[in-house]
Amino acid sequence: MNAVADISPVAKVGGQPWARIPQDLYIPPDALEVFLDAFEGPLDLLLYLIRRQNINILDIPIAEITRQYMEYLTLMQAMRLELAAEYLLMAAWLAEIKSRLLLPRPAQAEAEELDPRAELVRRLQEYERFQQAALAMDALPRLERDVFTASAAPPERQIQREPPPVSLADLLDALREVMTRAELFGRHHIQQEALSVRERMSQVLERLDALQFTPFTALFHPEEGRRGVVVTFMAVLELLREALLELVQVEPFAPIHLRRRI
Amino acid sequence: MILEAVLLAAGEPLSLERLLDVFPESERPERDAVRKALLELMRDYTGRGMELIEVASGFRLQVPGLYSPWVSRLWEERAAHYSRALLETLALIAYRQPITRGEIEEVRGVSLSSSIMKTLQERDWIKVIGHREVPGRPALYATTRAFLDYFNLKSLSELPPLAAPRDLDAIGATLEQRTAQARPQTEFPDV
Amino acid sequence: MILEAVLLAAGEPLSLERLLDVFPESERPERDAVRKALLELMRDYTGRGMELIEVASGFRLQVPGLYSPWVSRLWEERAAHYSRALLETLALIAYRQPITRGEIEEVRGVSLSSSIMKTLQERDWIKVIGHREVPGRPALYATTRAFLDYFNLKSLSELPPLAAPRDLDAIGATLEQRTAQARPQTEFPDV
Repeated sequence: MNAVADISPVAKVGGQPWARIPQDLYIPPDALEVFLDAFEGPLDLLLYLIRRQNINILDIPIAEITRQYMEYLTLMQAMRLELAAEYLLMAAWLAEIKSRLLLPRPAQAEAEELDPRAELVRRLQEYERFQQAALAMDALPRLERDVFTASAAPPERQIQREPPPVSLADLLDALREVMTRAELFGRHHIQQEALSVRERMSQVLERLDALQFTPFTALFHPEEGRRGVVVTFMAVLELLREALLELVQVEPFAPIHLRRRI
Repeated sequence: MILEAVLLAAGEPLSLERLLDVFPESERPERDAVRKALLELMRDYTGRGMELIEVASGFRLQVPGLYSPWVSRLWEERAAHYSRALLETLALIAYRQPITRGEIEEVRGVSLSSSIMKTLQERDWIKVIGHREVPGRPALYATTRAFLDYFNLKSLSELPPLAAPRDLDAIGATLEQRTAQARPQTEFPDV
Repeated sequence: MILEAVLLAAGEPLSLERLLDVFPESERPERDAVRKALLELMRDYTGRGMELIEVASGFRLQVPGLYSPWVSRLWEERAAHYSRALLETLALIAYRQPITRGEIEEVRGVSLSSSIMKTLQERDWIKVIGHREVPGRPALYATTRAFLDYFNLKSLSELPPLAAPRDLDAIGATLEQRTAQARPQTEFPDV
C-alpha cells in the first residue's frame, strides 16, 4: 500500500496550499496555528508524518516517528496552543512502544506477544481507511454542488383536500363511547326514541318558515301511509313540547297553521 | 442546453442579464444569440411537461396549467382520521337531531370546539335548521341528505337503533360482520 | 409528459407510489407502465439540460454535473464545503452504522465535537435509530434516506468500496516478517 498517493493540501497559507511541511520544520509563526488546526488529531498527525516520508505504515520507524511527533508537540506547546489530551496520550503510547521494542524479549513470550507496534498500526490503518472513504465520499456528485434538482414553477395550485373517510362502524363506535361515558357520569339520561321521529322533526323544522304560517295538513304525505302520518304527528308534538313550533288555530275547527318560533 | 440547465436549476425567473452572467466573460454570447436560443427553447417545449415563459422578472420554466390536476394531487393532503370528538359529535347529531351545541356538550361532558362544527358543515354532513327559543337562541343542528348518501342510508331510521350502551357493542359487531360480508373485495369499506 | 410535469413541479424525488397516486384511481396506469415510461424519459434526456435518475427516495429530475460550472455562477455563494472532520464522521456513520459516538471517537482518535453531530442531524443526513444496551445507553447513529438522495445514491451499497481491513494478527505477522528480513542489516532496524 503506497500511503503517499495524492494527499490533499493540509493547510492553506496566504491562499497557497501547503501539501507538505518543509523538511526543516520551519513554518512561519502565523501559519503554524493554521497548519496545526488542519490535523484531525494525533492519528491524523502520525499519518501525515508517515506519508511525508513515503513510508509504508507497516514499516513504521517508531523511534523516528516518535521523535518527529514530539517535535510537533513541543512546537504546539511553544505556540501555547492548547493541546488536546489525545495528543499527549498518543505521545505516551509511542514512548511505551519504543521502550518495549528496545527491551529484549524472552524467547517464550515472543510467540504469544504481538509486536508492540501492531495495535498502533491497526489503528492507523483503520483511521486511514475512513480518511480515504471520506475523500471518496466528498468526490461523489453532490446535490447543490455538482448536480441540481431540476424544477419548474408548478401550475396554479388547486388545493384539494380529500376528507378522511368515515365508516358507519366508526360512527357507532363513537356513539357507544359517548353513551357509556354519559351513563357512567349520570350526566344525562338518553331516552329511547324512534329515530324516524327525530328525523321527521328535522324535516318539519326545515319545511316551516318563521314568518309565514304553513298549513298543518301540508306536512302530511298520504303516500307515506298511516305510519308516516303517525311519525309526522309525533314529530310535531315533540317540536311543540320543545317549544320549537308555534301552533295557531284562529277558531275551532278552522285549519291549523304552524310556524317556527323565532 | 446550458440555458435549459441553468433555468431548471434556478427554479426562479432569470433575467437576460443573469443568464448572460453564467458565462465567463471570455465566452459570453451576444444578448441576441441568447434571446434567440430562448425562443427556440420555447418552441421546443410545445407539448412537453414544461413551458418557457417570459414574466416580469425574466424567463421562467413552468409546468403548464394543463397538468394541474395531476400536479395538485401531489400535495393533496393524505386523508387523515377524524378525531374521536368529531365522530361523537356527528353521532349525537345524527341520533338526537335537532340538537344544540350545548346539548352535545352536555352529553359529551366537554365543551365542543368550533372547528369540529365547521368541519362537519364544510363536509356538508350537518346544517343549521333553526334555533331553539331559549336565551341566546342556540342553533339547532341536523344531518343532511349528503350525510345519508355518504353512509348509504335511505333515511335516518336505517341507522342502527340507539339502544342501551351494552347493546351497542353487539350491534357494532353485527354491523362489522355485515359490512365485511357485503364487500369482500374492498379492504376498507367506507360505509 | 404528465410524469415529466409532475417531477418538475415536485422538485424532489418521487417514489413510484407517489407518481402513481397523481392519477385518479380510475385512470391509474400499471406500475410497470409507469416504470417503462420513466426509463423512456431517462433515455430521452440524453444530451439534454436535465437527467432523470433514481435515488433512495425515488425518481428525481436533475441538472447533470456537466453543467455545474455555469449553474454555480448563478449564485454568489459557493456550495457548502464540509470539513474533513465532518466528512470522516459521516463516512464512519455511513460505513459502520449503527455506530455510537464513542466508536467514532475510537477510530478517529479524537473527541467528536457536538457541532458536527448537530450539523449532520440538521442536514437530516443522520439520525438516532436506537441505543446500545450498555451502561449509559449511548445513541446509535445511522444515515438517512436524505443522505443517500443528497449524494446521488440509491442505496448504501452504492457507496465507494471501503479499503479492506486487516486484522491485528495479520498485521502482527507481517510486522514480524518484515522486522526479521530487516534484521541482518541493522540491529535495531526502525527502532
